[in-house]
Amino acid sequence: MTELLSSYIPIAIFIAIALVIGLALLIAPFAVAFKAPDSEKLSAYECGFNAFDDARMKFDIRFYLVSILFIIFDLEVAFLFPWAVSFGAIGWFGFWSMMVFLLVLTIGFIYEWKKGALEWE
Amino acid sequence: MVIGLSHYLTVSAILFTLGVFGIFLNRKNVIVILMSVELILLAVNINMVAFSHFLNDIVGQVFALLILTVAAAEAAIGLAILVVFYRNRGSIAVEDVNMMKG
Amino acid sequence: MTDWPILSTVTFLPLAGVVLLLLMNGDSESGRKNVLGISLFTTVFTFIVSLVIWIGFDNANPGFQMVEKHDWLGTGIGYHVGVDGISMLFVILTTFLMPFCVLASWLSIEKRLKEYMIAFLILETMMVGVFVSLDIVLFYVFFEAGLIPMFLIIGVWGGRDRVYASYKFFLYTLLGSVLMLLAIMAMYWQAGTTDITALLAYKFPPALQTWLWLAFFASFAVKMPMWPVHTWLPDAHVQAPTAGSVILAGVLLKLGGYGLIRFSLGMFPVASDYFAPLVFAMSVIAIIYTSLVAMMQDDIKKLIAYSSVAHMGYVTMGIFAANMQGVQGSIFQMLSHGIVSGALFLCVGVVYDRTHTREINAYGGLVNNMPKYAVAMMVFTMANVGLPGTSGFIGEFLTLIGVFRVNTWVALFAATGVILSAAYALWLYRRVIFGALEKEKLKALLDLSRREQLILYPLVALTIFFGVYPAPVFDATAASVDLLVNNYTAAVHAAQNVALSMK
Amino acid sequence: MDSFFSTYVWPGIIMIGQSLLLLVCLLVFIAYVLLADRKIWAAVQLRRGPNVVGPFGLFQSFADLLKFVFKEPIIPAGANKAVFLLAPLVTVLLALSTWAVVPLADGWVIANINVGILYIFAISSLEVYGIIMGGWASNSKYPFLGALRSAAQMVSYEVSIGFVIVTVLLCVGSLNLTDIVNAQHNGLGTMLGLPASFLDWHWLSLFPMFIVFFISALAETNRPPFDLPEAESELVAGFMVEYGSSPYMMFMLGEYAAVCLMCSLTTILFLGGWLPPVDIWILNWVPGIIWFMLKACFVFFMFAMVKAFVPRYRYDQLMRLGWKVFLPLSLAMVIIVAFVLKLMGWA
Amino acid sequence: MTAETILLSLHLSAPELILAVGALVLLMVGVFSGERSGLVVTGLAIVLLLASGLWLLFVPAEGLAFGGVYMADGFSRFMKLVALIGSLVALFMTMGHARENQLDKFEFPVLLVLATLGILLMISANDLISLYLALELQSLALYVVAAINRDSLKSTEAGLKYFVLGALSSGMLLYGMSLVYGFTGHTHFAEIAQALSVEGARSLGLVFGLVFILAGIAFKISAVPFHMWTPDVYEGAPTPVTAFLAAAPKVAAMAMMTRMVITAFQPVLADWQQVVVFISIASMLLGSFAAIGQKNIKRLMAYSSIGHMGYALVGLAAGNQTGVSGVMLYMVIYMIMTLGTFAIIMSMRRKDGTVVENVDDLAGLSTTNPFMAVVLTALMFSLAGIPPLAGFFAKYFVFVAAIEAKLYALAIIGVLASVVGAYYYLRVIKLMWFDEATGEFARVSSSLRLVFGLSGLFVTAYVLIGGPIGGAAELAAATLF
Repeated sequence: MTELLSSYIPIAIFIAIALVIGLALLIAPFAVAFKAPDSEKLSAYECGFNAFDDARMKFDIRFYLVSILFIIFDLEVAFLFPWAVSFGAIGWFGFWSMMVFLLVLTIGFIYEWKKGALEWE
Repeated sequence: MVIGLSHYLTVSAILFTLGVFGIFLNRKNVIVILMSVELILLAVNINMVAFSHFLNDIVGQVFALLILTVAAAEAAIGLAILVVFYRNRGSIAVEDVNMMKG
Repeated sequence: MTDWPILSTVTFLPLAGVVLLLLMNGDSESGRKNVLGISLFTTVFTFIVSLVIWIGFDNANPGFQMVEKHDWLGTGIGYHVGVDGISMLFVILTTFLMPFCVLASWLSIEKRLKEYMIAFLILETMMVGVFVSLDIVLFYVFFEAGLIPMFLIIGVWGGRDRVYASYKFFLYTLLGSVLMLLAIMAMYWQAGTTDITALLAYKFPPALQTWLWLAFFASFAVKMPMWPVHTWLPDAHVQAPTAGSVILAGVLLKLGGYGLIRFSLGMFPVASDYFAPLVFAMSVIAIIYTSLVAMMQDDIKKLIAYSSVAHMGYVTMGIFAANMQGVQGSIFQMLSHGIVSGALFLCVGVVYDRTHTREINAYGGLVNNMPKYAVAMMVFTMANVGLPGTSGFIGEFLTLIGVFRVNTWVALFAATGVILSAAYALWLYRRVIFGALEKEKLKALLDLSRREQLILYPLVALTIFFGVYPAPVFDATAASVDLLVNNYTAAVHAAQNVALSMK
Repeated sequence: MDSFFSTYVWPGIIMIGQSLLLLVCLLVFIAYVLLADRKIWAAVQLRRGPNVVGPFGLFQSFADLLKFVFKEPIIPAGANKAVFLLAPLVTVLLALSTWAVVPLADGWVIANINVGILYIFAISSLEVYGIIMGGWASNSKYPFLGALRSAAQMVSYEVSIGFVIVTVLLCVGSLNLTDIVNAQHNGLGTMLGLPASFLDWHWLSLFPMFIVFFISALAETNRPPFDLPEAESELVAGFMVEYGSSPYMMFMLGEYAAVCLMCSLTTILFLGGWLPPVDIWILNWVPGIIWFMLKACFVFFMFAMVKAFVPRYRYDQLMRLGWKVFLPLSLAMVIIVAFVLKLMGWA
Repeated sequence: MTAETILLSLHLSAPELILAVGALVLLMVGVFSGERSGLVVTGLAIVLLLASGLWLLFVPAEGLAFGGVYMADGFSRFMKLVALIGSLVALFMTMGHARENQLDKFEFPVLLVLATLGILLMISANDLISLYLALELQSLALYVVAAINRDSLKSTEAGLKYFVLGALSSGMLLYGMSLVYGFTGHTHFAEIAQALSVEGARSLGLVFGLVFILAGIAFKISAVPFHMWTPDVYEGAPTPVTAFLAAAPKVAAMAMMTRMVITAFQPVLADWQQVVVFISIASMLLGSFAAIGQKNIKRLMAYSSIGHMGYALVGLAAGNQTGVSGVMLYMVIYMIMTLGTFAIIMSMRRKDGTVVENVDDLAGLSTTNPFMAVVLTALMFSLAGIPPLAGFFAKYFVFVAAIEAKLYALAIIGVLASVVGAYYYLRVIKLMWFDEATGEFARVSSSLRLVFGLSGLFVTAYVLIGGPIGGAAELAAATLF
């Protein structure tokens, strides 16, 4: 356990330092820069108009669909990783198991394709 | 301080409790409920992995991986249902999920 | 002849009638005639077939006869039927009363006659089934299944408050019998069988007997009905159509009595002995209290209903006297009451069909234009009172003797019931039949029609016949009752000896 | 006390030193990558590009840094302030932290963990959060839509990147990045009897995957021709519309850090990392870091050239390319590679 | 894994394989032949279910498959056949009624086939992992199916509620599983049992795990106190979907629970028995009392099903072989009664096409549609547990088991609750027979009439055909011990 963890300590230190740098960059202008906010400056950018309504509006359902598809395929990759790493050790049984899995996924993929989930406009 | 099994279990139990309370006490938004569900599953995964490590048995980690997958599928379906519900109801506040009572 | 499954035939013959009825169209006028014809034919035919049982019955054999036994539902539940002296006559009584029910419904049932007849025929199967079952689960199935048709009969074809009455009837009886169901399961678990013959031979441990006895008693007491769980009966009687009341009083109440003899007395002798004082107390209260209540009634049917409760008090009393006279008297009393109270309800039906009221005050002076009716009713009233020479006398007298041998005081109190019953029955008779024929509506009433004569006269004849010559009944029952009483006494003595030796 | 120092303090200080060194080098490198990007683009368009600050404009990026820091930081009135400021921080932090596991040469790595590629894959998947947060927190329409598009685009291509990595893993059998590089010592070339050379690297044996990876990397990092989230004609500057001053710079920094990472990753996965092109003593004598830098710079040069040459995609074309071309292609390649490996007994 | 073991595994799991492969093929058939292919796909799905069932019936194969995570034995065979019948009938009922609830999409039958696949796997699951995956396969398909009428607020709300509480229950189940895994070190049922039978293996953590697992499953069979979703989902989901939900998944969840507590947790019987007894009593009581005031017949059936699960659990609480066979029999009879009742509920449409769902709408049915009234009467009496109908025997066998296990209090409360329950079943009968008709129903489609006709025939004829069924259940239950 400790051995495993110790290999991650450098990462933690690295991230901490990166955080410090990032924070420094973020805070710097607030510390040093000239500030004179007014309401025009602080209003949302809208090509010269005032905003009609809240910007957090309904958006195209496709974005949602894409994210769902992503989740599914990304998880597929999560299964593929260990499979690929131990590919040499698992023999034909392992190979065909994953092929069946991929087949099921492909069928799902074809379904999505035919249903038009991948179409934009 | 050595981090032992009981620490993992405690964290997981706390997360689990938070998740359950999140589902039952939350009165605002259905999304919060979905997140609570995920929290519960995460608690389970912590348990699984911790046990797996301390038992020196790989099965727990396999289980955790499968749980992750299923959780994703579940979240996808849950959100999809939530979207259609929103389309019909125009709101995802918990107190608006009230067509049927009794 | 011996190989023919006669009991099953009698039990399920009415279902053949049901099948025939299902194929009929009962809506038209001719369809109605056909329905009635088929029903009557089925019931009469069943009765005739059932007489074969009596003819083939061996009076000297105390055990079960004409037994049929098949595997049925696994887990030890078998299809096992047979009759002995205790049950055989009840079968006959049931099949005997059914044609009268059909006749009584000839005109009075105006709507949905087909369904009505179907319900009755199913009910007949269930009732016969109860008496012939020799498997305790089979018994329970028939016992409970009877609720369904009766519930519908009261609810669909009943009077104004039929819904209330039918619910009350159903739930009271169901509540009682589910406890019995548990007891049945416990017996099965204890004895490993559901066969009644085996269970009769099995000696249940006394502690368990107590619980089983109570559970069975809960069911049978409701069914009998015994005071204080009798309140469903007046409602059910009042609301049910005439034929329904006849069956209710004539047969369904007997299921309880039969059950007490067969199960409580036969299987749990020690507990029966232990609880006998309780039963006596309840019976005495039932006899006196319900007789008093009966006197206060303005509704003819209700009055008869309460009198039934009172009469059942004699029956329970006789049964738990647990001697030859008591048990035989109870059986006789039940048979007689089946005929007499059935007949009384038929009498009520006769006038109800004409005037559509059951108020006692609405009647009076019927003797003037309905002499035949008055005579018939008089015989039944006398039988109900227990006048010597009618069948009612024998049963009451024997039970009282039986109880007297056990407990004088009980017999004494119970005997006051005879006087009370005379009071209310005769008062009823006086108010309805005698007096001046003043009410306009009544003046136009016609005397008994052919059909009604056909219904009432055989019953009159039987009432008197058994009052004068009860031997056929006693011949049939003697052997079995003797065996039962002997077993009972032996078991009780054995238990007492055990108890003594423990001390 | 002595052991305390030797077991905890000194290694700690060394780690901090290493991290600082890498980060500083990285940031400086990014500064010049930025400059190179502009210069190459200018050169293609026959311009000079930035050439005022310092010789050949070599200090341009540092001047920009100062400029950003002294600009007025604006937080729009309708914005969710905390999230608004958190977004650039997250972007930068994630983009930088992936570098902790990248081996610049044999052993030159902050943390040589055994699941390096998984770590990179995981952290770079998180980068989309910075964008979503920025777009949402601005509470303005353009950033919102820009963020959505950007997120959708990134996740779409991440799928094919995942498959590509799987094919590499099939050949290597390890998630450790150093192992991946070392596995390219022998490959297609040595099998044909040639000495170890650039022909052994994965770019040849997995050529289609190399292309897919390269293009997906462009899309994943929102580089042209897939820079739709910030398409000026449609969405002004995408999710960054409301940002100014150093938060804006941090987005840019994060973006270029991600670009550099992708270049290094391409190098590691397909171009043999720090391995010399041909296994002869003279080339072996050159330190690995040089080879690594050269290869990474070459890949970046390709990035820049693509930016200069290729017209921007339409959004639907982009999504179609990702889902309907790359995904099936890479999926098929996974199957083919696995099958071939198994059939030939190579794995 | 050698080739033989793989082939053996595939042979053992052939019924599932048929469904799995078939579902994928159906999906492709559907998606390539366009949106209007619903009916064709439904027909094909029925063929699939039939094929799977026939295989089960005629190719008896028993043993462990896939390294022990899948168990094919007499118990699974029996329960699978029952569940398949449930799915088949539910699917059959949707034919001709698909249009009005937007069920005419080809995805609907595919989802049902997938749910059925999950159901079969649940019944066979012999390992915590395979159990969880099977359960989720079933649940995920059902969440979608419950919300399948996308334009109906009720349907989507039902789907949402079903999903949220279902997900919560899965979470609890999993948490329990993780604890059980942690404290026994195994996920395989037999190994768990072995680990538990060691002296002192029973720890607090394990008991917690057990309780969480039981709670999770209690959700799935809608037992009190985890029943809240049932009435809403039953009411909201399209009726054919409700019919499905009420039938096969309940059978499967009960089978799963039975296998788990009997094989894996037999050594800690005393612990789970208390929980099951409590759940059972609470379900029976709530099912009886809460149903009394219901106006919507689907809600009524929901409470009825809660109650019935309580009765079925009586058998499980006994924890002996009689109990298990009682549970099995109970589920068979319950399922057939439920399907028949829902076929009738689906027939409740007025002549102008409006669908009615109130109990009061049944008033006077005996005059307007005597056949339906007779069948529904039989079904209601059967649900109430009145002999000689099938429902009585269902109750009889579970209560016998309870008595055998000396759970007297449970048995007494159970029968008393059934009396209360009888009250609201009687209300339905009363409406049909005692009250005047308020309106007539439209002609009932022949497929529905076939379903409820057969169901009515079953409950009345059980006295004749019950022997072989009971015998089969007993034999099947014996394989668990």
